[in-house]
Amino acid sequence: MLKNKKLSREEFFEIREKIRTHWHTGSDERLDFDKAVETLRNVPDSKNFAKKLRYAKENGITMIQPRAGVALVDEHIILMKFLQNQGGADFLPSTIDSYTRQNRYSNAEDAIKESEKQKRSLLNGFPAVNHGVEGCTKVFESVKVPLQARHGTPDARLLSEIIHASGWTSNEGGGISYNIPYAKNISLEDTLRYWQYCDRLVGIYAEEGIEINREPFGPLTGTLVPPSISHTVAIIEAILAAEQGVKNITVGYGQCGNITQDVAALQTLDALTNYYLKLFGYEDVFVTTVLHQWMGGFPADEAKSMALISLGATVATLGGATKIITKSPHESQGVPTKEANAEGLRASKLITNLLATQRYPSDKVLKAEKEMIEKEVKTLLYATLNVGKGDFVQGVIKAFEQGILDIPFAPSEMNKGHILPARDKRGNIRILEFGNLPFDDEIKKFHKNALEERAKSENRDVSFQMTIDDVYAISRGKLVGNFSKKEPLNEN
Amino acid sequence: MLKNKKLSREEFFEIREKIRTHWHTGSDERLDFDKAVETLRNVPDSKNFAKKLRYAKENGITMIQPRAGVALVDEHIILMKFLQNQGGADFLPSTIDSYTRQNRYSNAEDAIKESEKQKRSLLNGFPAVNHGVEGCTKVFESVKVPLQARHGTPDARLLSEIIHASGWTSNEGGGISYNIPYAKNISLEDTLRYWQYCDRLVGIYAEEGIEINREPFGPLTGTLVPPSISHTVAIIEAILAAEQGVKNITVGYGQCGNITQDVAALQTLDALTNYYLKLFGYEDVFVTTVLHQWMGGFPADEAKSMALISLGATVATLGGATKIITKSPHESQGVPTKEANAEGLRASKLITNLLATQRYPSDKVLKAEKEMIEKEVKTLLYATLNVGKGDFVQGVIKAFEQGILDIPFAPSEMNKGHILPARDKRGNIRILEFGNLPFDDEIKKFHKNALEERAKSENRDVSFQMTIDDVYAISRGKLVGNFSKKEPLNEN
Amino acid sequence: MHTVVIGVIGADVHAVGNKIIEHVLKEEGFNVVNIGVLSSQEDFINAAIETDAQAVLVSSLYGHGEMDCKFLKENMIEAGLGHVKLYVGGNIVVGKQDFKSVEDRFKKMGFDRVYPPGTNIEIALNDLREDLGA
Amino acid sequence: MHTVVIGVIGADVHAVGNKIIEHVLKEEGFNVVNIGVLSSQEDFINAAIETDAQAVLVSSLYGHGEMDCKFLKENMIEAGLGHVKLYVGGNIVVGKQDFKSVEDRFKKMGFDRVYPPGTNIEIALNDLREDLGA
Ligand code: B12
Ligand code: B12
Repeated sequence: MLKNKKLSREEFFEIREKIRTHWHTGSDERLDFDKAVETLRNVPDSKNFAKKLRYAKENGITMIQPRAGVALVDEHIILMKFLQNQGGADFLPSTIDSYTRQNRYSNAEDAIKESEKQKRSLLNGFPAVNHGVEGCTKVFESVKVPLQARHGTPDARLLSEIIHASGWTSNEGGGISYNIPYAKNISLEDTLRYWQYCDRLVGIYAEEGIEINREPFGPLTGTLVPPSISHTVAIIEAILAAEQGVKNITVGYGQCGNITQDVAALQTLDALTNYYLKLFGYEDVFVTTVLHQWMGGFPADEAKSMALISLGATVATLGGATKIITKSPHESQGVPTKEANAEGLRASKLITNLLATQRYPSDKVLKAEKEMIEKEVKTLLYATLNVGKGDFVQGVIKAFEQGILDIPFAPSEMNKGHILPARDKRGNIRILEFGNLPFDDEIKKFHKNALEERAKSENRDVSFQMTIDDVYAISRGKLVGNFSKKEPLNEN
Repeated sequence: MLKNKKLSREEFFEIREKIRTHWHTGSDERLDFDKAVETLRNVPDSKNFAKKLRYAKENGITMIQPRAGVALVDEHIILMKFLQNQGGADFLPSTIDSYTRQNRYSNAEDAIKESEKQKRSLLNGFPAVNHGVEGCTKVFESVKVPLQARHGTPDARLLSEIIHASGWTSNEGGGISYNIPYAKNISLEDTLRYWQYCDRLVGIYAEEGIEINREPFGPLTGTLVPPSISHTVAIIEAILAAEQGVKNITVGYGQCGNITQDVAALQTLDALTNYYLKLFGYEDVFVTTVLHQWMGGFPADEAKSMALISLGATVATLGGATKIITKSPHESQGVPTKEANAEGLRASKLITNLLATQRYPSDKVLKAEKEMIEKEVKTLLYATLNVGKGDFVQGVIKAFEQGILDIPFAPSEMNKGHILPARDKRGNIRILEFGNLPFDDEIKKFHKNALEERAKSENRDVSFQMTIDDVYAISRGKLVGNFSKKEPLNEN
Repeated sequence: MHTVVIGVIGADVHAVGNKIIEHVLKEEGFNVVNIGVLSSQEDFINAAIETDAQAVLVSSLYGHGEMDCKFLKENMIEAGLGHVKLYVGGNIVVGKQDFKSVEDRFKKMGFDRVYPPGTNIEIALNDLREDLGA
Repeated sequence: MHTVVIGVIGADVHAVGNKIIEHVLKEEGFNVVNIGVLSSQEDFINAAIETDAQAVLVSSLYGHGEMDCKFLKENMIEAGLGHVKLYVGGNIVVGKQDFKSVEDRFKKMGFDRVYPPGTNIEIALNDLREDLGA
C-alpha cells in the first residue's frame, strides 16, 4: 500500500533503470547519475530556478514567466530567446506537448516529422522526451535564465530525469494536480507513486547539494476553483514533495477575479503552506508562491485580454506573489505567437515594476476572507488525513473517492465532480453545491448567504445556471455572470 | 476688478453679441438663444452628459471616455462612431485642435483645406469653431451617447456657444486649468473672465431647465502634480462655476501611480468638492469625479501602455470614480488611430466591468494619506481666499503671483514654477521644493521625511535629479525613477 | 428525440466546454451521448453505431485537432456512418489562424460544419435543428 | 562655450521636455538660450541672431510640427543663418507614423537632424558635439 514515505535510494535507483528504457532517449549516458550531478553542479546561480526564486522572495520582487513550447528544438530556442529578450521573462518554461504528457512518444515523433515537413509546429508544446538530453541541453545552453518543464503529465518520470539532467532546475506538477485536471482514468495511486519518484529525484539531487525547485500545479481545472480547495491540494503536494526531500517549493493559485479574495488567497497560501510543512515536521523547506493569470476562458478581444493580464499582474504584485505565470492576448484563440506571448510578459512586467513597493491594504473584509480560507483548508486537510488514518497518500486516494476532496469541472473519473462553484455579488468564488465536502454549518452558511445575496440582487434563484453563467462571464467581459440586466442609460 | 460674482443676464448677453463676431460661424442663427434652448431641450436623456453622469454615480458605475478629434467633419463622425461602437465609449469627446485653442481660426481654416487636399488630418483635433453649429450638429446627430468638447482653450467663449447650441452637453476647462498648463502669457484675470462667461452660459441654460455638465481640467500639466494642488484648483473652479449657476460638475484628477495615493485622491476629491461647495453656499450642485489615466510620458511599447491603461482603469474603479478619460497604446507616439484608441477603451471597459462591485479597502495608510490631502487642500484654499480678501477670483490671481498656488512644469509665466515634486519610496508624489506654498512645518516635514527615506534607500541625496528621473520613470517602465541599481540575479 | 454523440478527441482533457455542451443540448431536448474527454476516433464511431446517432459533435481544444481528426470521415463512412452529420468545434488548430482557411481545411476533411474558438453553443443548436430537420 | 537656441514651435505648450533639455544641456556646459513654448519661427530666428547661436533645437510635440516648420530653413537662410545647425525632435507629426518617412520629409525641409518620439536627450548631445566640433 502506497504511503507518504520517502523512497529509499535503492528503490529509487531500481525504478530509475526501468524508467530509462521507456523511450530510446533514456539511454543517453548524460542520464547516468554522476554525469547528471555534474551537469547540475555547473549550472550558474543566475540559471538556477530555486536560487533565483529565493532571491526574488527575499527582495520582495514579483517575477514573471510565460508558457511556451513548440515541436522543434531550433524553433523552441528561438522562442525561448525571444521571450527572454523581447519579453523580459525572469524565468523560462518549456511547455510540453500533449502527446508527451500522455507518454505517447511515438505520436510525438510523427508530429515532429510532420512539423519539420510543414515547417510549422503541429504540436502544442515541446516534446522534451523525444528530443532527449541532447535537445534539452541545447535549449538550456541557449538561454540566460532558469528553465522549468511545465506540463500536465501523470507519469513524468522519464521527462523529469531528462530535463534535470539537462540543467533545467524546476519541474511543475504533482500526483493530484497532474492527474485530476489532466487525465480521465488513471488512478491516484499511480500518479502519486509516479510523482513520489519525481520528487525523490529532486530530493536525491538535494542530498548532493543541488537545489532544484518543484511547483505543484495550483490552478487545477482553472475553472472557478474555490481557493481553499486548490490550497489544500497545493499544501498536500508540498508535504508529499517535502517527504521525498524537496527543499524549494512553489505553491500556486489561479487568479479568481475579486482582488480581495485573490490577495487573501495568495497570503494564506504562503502562510498555510509554511505552517503545515512545519507542523508535519518539514522544517527547512523554502516556500514561494505563484499566481497564474486568469486560467478560465479568455475574452476573444486582444485589448480586453491585455487588461485581464494586467489585472492578474496587479493582484499578484499587491498580494506579494513571488512569481506570475503570464497569459497572452491570443489566449482564447490558440497557442500564442512569440510576439503575442511577449506582449503578455511586457504588460505584466510594467505592472510588477510600478507596483513593486506597493501592497494591498488589510481591512476587515480581507481578514475575514483569509480566516474563512484558513478554516476551510484546515477542515479539508484534517479530513483527508483522517480518512488516510494519518497518511496523506492514502488520505488523498480515499478523500477523492469519497468526495472529501472534489474539484469542479475535472475530467478525471477519480473525482466525484459533485461540487458546484458560483460567484457571489462581488465576484468571490463561493460554493453552491458542496457534494461531500466535510464543511461545518458555519462554513456552509457563509457560502449560501453570499450566493443568496447575489441571487436576490439579480432577481433569480441560486442554481446551476449561475455556475454556467460564471464559467462564461469573464470571456464575455464580466466577472459575475448575469446577462439579463438592462441598464437604461448605459447601453454602451 | 474681476470678482467671483455671477454675471447678470444683461452683461452676459451683451458680451455674447461681441463673441459671435469673432469668426463668421458665430453668425449662424441656430446660435440665437431661443433656438439654442430648443435644440438643447430636444436632446434625449441618453445623450445628455449631465444626466448620464448622474445615473452612473447613483448606480456606482465607472464610465469611460476617450480623447479624439480630427480635422474634417465626416472623418470625425467616422471616428466618433467607431469609438462608440467598437470601443464601447459611454461618453464621446471632441478634442479640439491646437489652433482653435489659441483662437487662430484662420490657421485652422488653412489646415482644414490642407487636410482635405492631403486626405489625412493635419490637425491634432476637431476645429469646432470653423465647422460651426452646422458641423457640430452633424456630429451630434451621428452618435448615440453624450458629447463633450475637450480642449485647453484660454478663451473658449465662441467655442462653448457653438458646441452647446449643437446639443453637446458638456464642456471641459476652467480659468486656471485651461490657462496655466496651456498658455504662456495670458493673464489669469483674462482667462477667469472668459471662463466666467462659459460657466454663465451653462448657468443660463440651467435657468431654462437644461442640465449641462462642466468639467474643470484636473490633471493640469499631467506631470507629477501633487494631488492637493490639483484638488485645490479643481475645487476653486467648481466654486467659480457654481457661482455662475452651473449645477453639474465633474472634478478631475490624473493618476499618480501609487494606488493608495490615487484612491485617497479620488475619495477626497469627491468629498472635499462637495464639502466646500456647500460650505461656500452652493447647495444643489451634483458632483462627479473623473480619473485621467496616466497623463505624463508613456512607455513607447504598446503592451506596456496597455498595462498602464489597465492600471489606470483599476484605480479609477476601486477608487469609485464616475468616469475615466482613457489613453491609447499609441500615446507616446502621436494622436492614436481610431483602432488604437478603441483598444484603450475596451481594455478600460473590461476592468470597470470586472471590478464593478469592488472597492479599495481602507486602512491606516489610506486614511493618513487622505488626511494629509485634506489638510493641504484646506491650507491652500484658505490661503487663496485670504490673499483674495475673501474673493476666490482675486485670490487665484494673487495666489499664483505669490506662489501660494504653484504648478510644476507649467509653461505659463503667471505661474512661479518654484515647486518641485518627486516620488517617495512607494511612488507617492511628494514635494521636494515648496517654493512659496503656505504649508506648515508638519506638512513640510511629512514630505521631507518621505523623500529622505527614499534617498536613503537609493543611496543618494534628495535633489532635482530625482524629479528628472521621476519625469522619465513611467515611460521607462518604473514608477520611482532610480536607474542606477543593479540587481544581481535579476537582469531581465 | 434526436441522438447526438459529443466528446473531446485525442489526448485532449479540456472538460469544461464538453460538460456545458452536454447540459445545454439536454435542456434543449436532445438525447446526448457524452463520451467525454480523451476519446479516440473509435470511441466516437462505436458510440454513434451503438446509439444510432444522427450527429457527431467533435470537440478539440488543445491544438492537435487537425491530426486527431485525420480520416475520421473516411472511417465513419467505412463503419456505415456516412449519413451521420459531423461537426467540429473548439480551438481546433494550433495558434491563432485565419478561420476561413481552417474551415476550408476541415470541410475538405469531410466535416459538415466547423466552428471557430469560443462559439456560443446556441449557434450550433440552430444548425443542428436545421440539419436534422427538427 | 557653444550657444544653442531651444524652444517649442507653434501653438504648442508642451513645456516638460523643454525644461529638461535646458537643464541637461546646461549641465553639459552649453550656453542655452531657451525661448520656451509657443514660439514662432521669428522667435527662433531672432534668438539665434541675437546670441550668435551655432545650433537651433526645435521641439514640436503636439502634432502640428510639419506645418509650423514649413520654410523655417529658408527663412533662416534669408536671415543669414544658413550655417546654423537645425535639429527637430519631439512628436513632430500627427499620429504614429513610420519614422523613416518622417525623417525624410524633415530632411528635405532642410533639417540637419530629426529625432523620433521620446529620444533620450543624451543621444542628441553626442550629435551636437560631433556637428559643432566640441
Ligand atoms: C481552462 C483551460 C485549461 C484547463 C482545462 C481543465 C479541464 N480539464 O477542463 C487546463 C489548465 C487543465 C488546461 C490544460 C491545457 N491547455 Co488549456 N485552456 C483552458 C482555457 C483557458 C479555457 C477553456 C475552457 O474551459 N473554456 C470555457 C468553455 C466553456 O469554452 P470552450 O472550451 O471553448 O467550449 C465552448 C465552445 O468552444 C464551444 N465548443 C467546443 N467544442 C465544440 C464543438 C462543437 C461541434 C461546437 C458546435 C461547439 C464547441 O462550445 C463550448 C461551450 O460553450 C483555454 C483558452 C480559452 N478559451 O480561453 C485554454 C486552451 C484551450 N488550452 C490550451 C492548451 C495548449 C493546453 C495545454 C496543452 C497546455 C497548456 N498550455 O498548459 C493543456 C492541455 C492538456 C491536454 N492534454 O489537453 C490552448 C489550446 C491551443 C490551441 N488550440 O492552439 C488554449 C486555447 C490556450 C492557449 N491559447 O494556448 N487548459
Ligand atoms: C504631458 C502631456 C501634455 C500636457 C502638457 C503640459 C505642459 N504644458 O507641458 C497637457 C495635458 C497640457 C497636454 C496637452 C496637449 N497635448 Co499632450 N502630451 C503630454 C504627454 C503625455 C507627455 C509629454 C511629456 O511631457 N513628456 C515628457 C518629456 C520629458 O518628454 P518629451 O516631451 O517627449 O521631450 C523629450 C524628448 O522627446 C526629446 N525632445 C523633445 N524635443 C526635442 C527636440 C530635439 C531637437 C531633440 C534632440 C530632442 C527633443 O527630449 C525631451 C526630454 O527628454 C505626451 C505623450 C507622451 N509622450 O507620452 C502627449 C502628447 C505630446 N500631447 C499631444 C496632444 C495632441 C496634446 C493636445 C493637443 C491635446 C490633447 N490630446 O489633449 C494638447 C496640446 C495643447 C497645445 N496647445 O500644445 C499628442 C501629440 C500628438 C501628435 N504629435 O500626434 C501627444 C503625443 C499625445 C498623443 N499621443 O496624442 N499634453
